[in-house]
Amino acid sequence: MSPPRLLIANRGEIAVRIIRACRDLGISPVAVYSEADRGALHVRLSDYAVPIGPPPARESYLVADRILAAAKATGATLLHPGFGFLSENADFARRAIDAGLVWVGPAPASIAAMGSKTESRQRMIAAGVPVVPGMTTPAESAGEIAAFGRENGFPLLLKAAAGGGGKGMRVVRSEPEVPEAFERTRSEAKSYFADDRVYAELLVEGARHVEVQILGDATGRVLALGERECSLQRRHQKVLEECPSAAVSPDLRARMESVAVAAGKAVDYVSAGTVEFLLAKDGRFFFLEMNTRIQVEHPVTEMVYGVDLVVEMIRIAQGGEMSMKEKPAARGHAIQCRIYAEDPARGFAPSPGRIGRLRRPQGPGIRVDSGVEDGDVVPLDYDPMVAKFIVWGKDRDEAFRRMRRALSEARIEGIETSIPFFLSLLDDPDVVANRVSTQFLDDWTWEPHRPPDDVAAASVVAAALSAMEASRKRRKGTVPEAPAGGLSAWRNARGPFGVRE
Amino acid sequence: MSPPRLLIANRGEIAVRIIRACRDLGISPVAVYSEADRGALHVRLSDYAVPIGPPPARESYLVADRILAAAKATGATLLHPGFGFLSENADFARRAIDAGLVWVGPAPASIAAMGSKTESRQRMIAAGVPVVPGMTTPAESAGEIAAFGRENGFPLLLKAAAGGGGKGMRVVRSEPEVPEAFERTRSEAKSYFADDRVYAELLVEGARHVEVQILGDATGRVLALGERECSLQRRHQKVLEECPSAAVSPDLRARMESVAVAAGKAVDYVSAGTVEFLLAKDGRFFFLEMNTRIQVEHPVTEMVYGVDLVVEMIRIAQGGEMSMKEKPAARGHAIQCRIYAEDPARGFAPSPGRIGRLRRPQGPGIRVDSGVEDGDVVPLDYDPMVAKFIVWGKDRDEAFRRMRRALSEARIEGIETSIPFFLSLLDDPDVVANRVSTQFLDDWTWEPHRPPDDVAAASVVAAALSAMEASRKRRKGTVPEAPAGGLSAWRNARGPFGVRE
Amino acid sequence: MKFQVRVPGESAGREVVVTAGPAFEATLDGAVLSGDALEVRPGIWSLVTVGGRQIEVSVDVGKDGAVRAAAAGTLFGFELLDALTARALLATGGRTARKARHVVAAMPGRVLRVLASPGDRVAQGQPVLVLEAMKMENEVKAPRDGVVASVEVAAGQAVSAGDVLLRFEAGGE
Amino acid sequence: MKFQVRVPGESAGREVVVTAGPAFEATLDGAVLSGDALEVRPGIWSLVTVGGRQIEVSVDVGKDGAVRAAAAGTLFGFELLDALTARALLATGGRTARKARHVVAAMPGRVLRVLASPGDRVAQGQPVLVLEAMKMENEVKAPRDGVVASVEVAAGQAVSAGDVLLRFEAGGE
Repeated sequence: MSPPRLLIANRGEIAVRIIRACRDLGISPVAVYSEADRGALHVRLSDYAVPIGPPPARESYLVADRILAAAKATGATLLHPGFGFLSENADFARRAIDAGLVWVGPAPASIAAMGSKTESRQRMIAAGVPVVPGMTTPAESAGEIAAFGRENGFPLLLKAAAGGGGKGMRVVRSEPEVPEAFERTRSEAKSYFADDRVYAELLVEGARHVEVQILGDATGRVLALGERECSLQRRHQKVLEECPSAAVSPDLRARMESVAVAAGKAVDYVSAGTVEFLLAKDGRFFFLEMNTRIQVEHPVTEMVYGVDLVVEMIRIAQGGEMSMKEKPAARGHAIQCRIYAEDPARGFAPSPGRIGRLRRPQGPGIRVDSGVEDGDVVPLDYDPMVAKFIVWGKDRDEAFRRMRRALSEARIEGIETSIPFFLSLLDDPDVVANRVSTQFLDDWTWEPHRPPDDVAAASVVAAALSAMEASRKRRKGTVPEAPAGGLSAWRNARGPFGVRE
Repeated sequence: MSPPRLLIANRGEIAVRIIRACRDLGISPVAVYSEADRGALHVRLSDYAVPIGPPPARESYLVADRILAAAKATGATLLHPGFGFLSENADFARRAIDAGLVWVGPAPASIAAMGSKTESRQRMIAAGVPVVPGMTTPAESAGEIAAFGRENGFPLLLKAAAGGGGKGMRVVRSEPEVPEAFERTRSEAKSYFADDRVYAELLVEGARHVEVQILGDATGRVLALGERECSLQRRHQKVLEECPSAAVSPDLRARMESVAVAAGKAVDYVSAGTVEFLLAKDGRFFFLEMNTRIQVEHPVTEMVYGVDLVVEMIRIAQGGEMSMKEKPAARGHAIQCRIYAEDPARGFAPSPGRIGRLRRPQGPGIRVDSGVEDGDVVPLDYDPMVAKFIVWGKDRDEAFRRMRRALSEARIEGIETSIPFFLSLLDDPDVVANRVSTQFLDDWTWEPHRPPDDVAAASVVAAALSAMEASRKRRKGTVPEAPAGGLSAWRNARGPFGVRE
Repeated sequence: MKFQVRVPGESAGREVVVTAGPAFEATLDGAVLSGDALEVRPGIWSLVTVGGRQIEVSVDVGKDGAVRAAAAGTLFGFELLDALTARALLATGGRTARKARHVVAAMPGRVLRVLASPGDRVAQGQPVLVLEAMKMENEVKAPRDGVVASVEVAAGQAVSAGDVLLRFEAGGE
Repeated sequence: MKFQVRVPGESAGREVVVTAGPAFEATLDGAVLSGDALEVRPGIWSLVTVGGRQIEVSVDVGKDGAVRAAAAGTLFGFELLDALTARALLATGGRTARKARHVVAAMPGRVLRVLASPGDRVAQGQPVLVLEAMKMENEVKAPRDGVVASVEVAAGQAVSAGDVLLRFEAGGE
């Protein structure tokens, strides 16, 4: 009997993550790929692969018809949507189920209930879950948003109704900013979620983003597996996540977990999901939204609780019970850094391109989830996340030290990455002491990590030795003019000597 | 204040492992290297590095004077010996301490007590620890061994008195084999341990090798951190280790741990150490030997107990207490496969050389400890271990599946490795059911894993496409005759089609 | 061999002189650094100084002498010029003195909106275009005050890094 | 393009015919395999067949046509000969027919002991030398019955893979 096949309607790091869960379950993974991803790692690690269109997501990874046709063509019987793309599209889930596929995620009705931020707010208010003041229906016009702001005060947060994962969000500090912000948010919402509805809510300043992982199965069991601290965000995109949150006491944890379980039960939640809260300075917390899918930062929970969330999702989808009867014991502390292809020295501008040398960190307490290898191309068309470095330590201090070790050990050449950003961030006294909020990074300026003087000198000497070697070889005629090696994709140096900044 | 410096009197994977522990503690690592290791990873990851002589270990890594001089020259104040080489040399430990260094290991007297197999047996007998019948003093001649065999019966196991780690051991099944085996074991003992003393003991056939990890500190606390199953051995060298052992009940574990703690306390043990037992089919267990150093297989214990043993060793050596007051709770199951540079298709002949492409397994539950990167050379002069794949799963079954995933995902090109051996071994029903003994692999013949037919066909097609591409480029004159790429170090193909065997 | 080291943002040049066997000796800003250098593989160097300090450096020297180096978790950027190139640059007044004549795309992407038209007077830092790349909108700002001579791209168009997006009128500051 | 595929241990040859665009079509043993092939980087191929099957193959084709391939965790070894080379081989009677004339080192190492002397009659499988490599003693065995003509190495000597260790007398079986 050949093993069942699971189609992964995604790409990059999360597709590779799901492939690994398939391998751990003896399931055969099926990849889909756009033209930009023909040679991508998620294709090469799969047993089956089907092309689904040109590079832009709206012509490939967002085209439900092509994905369902790929499942049919390869005999896949399960479908995992990953995160982003169609993962929170209730209509797609319904179509997949109608086509006879096992949908690895919650029921379409649960997705729909939580998928519209406005509807989910209404459901949560009805269930007694505290929410932040906000619009109960999407804004028809910039004027509606301005009116909401006049009534509740600024700043506001504009959000895509169909959004999630920090995409399609924008702060509006005063009324004159409303029209441009409304247009931009609508445009991003449309291009990313194919849905341009936008709404506004009050921005609770100085608050933390703390979220609770839940897991439900068909027996009606819903467990909460602790919280994650996700306050460190840039452009409303989480960049570093921790489990547990150093700001959450055992008592607060129990209360947040109980509210999260209530929120899940209110929508008959089955599968892995995340209930996001805003944790105010005074200890009150408000429901923000629920993500009805696996989350980018799920590995920190996995490391602390010893659970494979993606494996549990697949088991539950196959009709099985989750593998635990109660919340497992927590152990130690985990941190994740999202490594993006972006240039901290140029305002975090995207840095797509071909990766040259790649040294991944290794050893005790280190996990790397990545969608690329050395020689792979990071395409322009998608999210710039190239890897997640996840570390575990017996306490937060050990986890921080190990993350510094991981970041220092890593080399990713050919493209720029956010590694230098994280090396500095992890040395910031406020970050070390966990004195952060979701606004923390708005006011934070990246200063490159300063190495010892002899390291700077060594870099000049090595460059001079390289140049001398190249010049010697050129004279001998043994090599062409351009230097050999995989590093030539690096752009010209900028920024002052010593360190790039 | 500059950080303290720790000299690592070792090379390869364990040197890199210790470097990572240093980084986690904010300690600056100092490497030593032979001429064969100038470009090795353990050198490149260190802050200081000192050459200590030509490639043969006896002219470099075994030369105490050079290592102590290197510590002095770099201002190192701590010394970690790793395993093998001088790690269980009490005289070296004493000299390091006399030179003012902090020795990261047990006291020289503890090493000496346990370092001689014959002396340690006497001490254990005195402490009431059960031991296997064996000679109480080293054999002066082959004749003495023959006499012991006539008295206690064959088969015997010949062992280097100063040995450990499976080196310098040999089975003797009958009296005529004694003279040659005595000479060979002496010769290996001398070349590896610079000590040619050899003794014999009765071989308890069908037994398992199960060992207990202990940790002691200067407060007199000695904890046992569970056991490891290490029965799968080839040429008396462990190849696969598990924690816990599926053959050990909670009651047996408690008894073995209590004996191991008694053994440690009998020699005032401080630091990490391992008490090895032979576990007979009837459930009795015998003290084999104690390794007074970190063990190759320590990571499986680390993953199950959430402890960093190397970090604990360094803390304890610095005069601190260990970080736990009692044995931590165990969680899940861990397995380690030792990946050797050897060719399963040719009787596991050594396969040194330059590594081409290297894909390390990644993702949930996987840890890789390795001393090499792509492009690195595996020298002829040392142990052939190039990496350790360590996986954790919530139970033994998940750990096995993840190890299969890790082995399948990995690519190590340019040299042969034991990966194909492990892929077959992990599918063996007796291994899966843990019906093994230390003799298991003596009677086990490697058969390569059979892939689906289309995989074999694809390999031929890809080769033909490569050859066509090369021929096309040659005609165009764009490349020289030899194929490009890093794989050309691979030797010619042998063994039948389809699979190499 | 002698090289000029030019660091962006520093006016004074530095000089590095290297000799190499496998043993190297380098003089940088008058200080001498010597030891043993091994190119482990192309572009990856391990330096062990006489004092025992080990530093691994990944280095990429471009054809124009632009250097990218990474060591101990830090990235470095500078220019390395040999005597010949340095003299040639001196004669033309160097590279950094020129005033920006146009706005180029710093990254590949797609033009979402054009915010300036020919004839517009723009101030330094004013957004002139919005580029979309990797699902983010990125404002492209005017590098200086000036008058727009032409806009070379239209909304919806894909651009590569280095493509000219917009030109300034000569001297229109 | 047409190649002969020779598998050690199989007497009958096989044949593979490939055409390639990025789309490829291959005929192997009469069966047709077609799809899309991408050389991701030198020697690393991703094949996606018409049926959607994806197989990643690492392949190394030596100058002499010897192939090493790795796919789905399995290693493959065979020879790939184009029409020209195959004809040349046919004329000389192939490679595998020759009888071992000498014993070569299968790995680099150091000779620990020599167990045979010129004139000795040795049986197939009998140890003739002990080589030490990577801290292990490895017995080198006679590949066939024969009479030793000469021993080319001495105890303590370092040898490389392929070095001749010992020669047999011609026809001394």
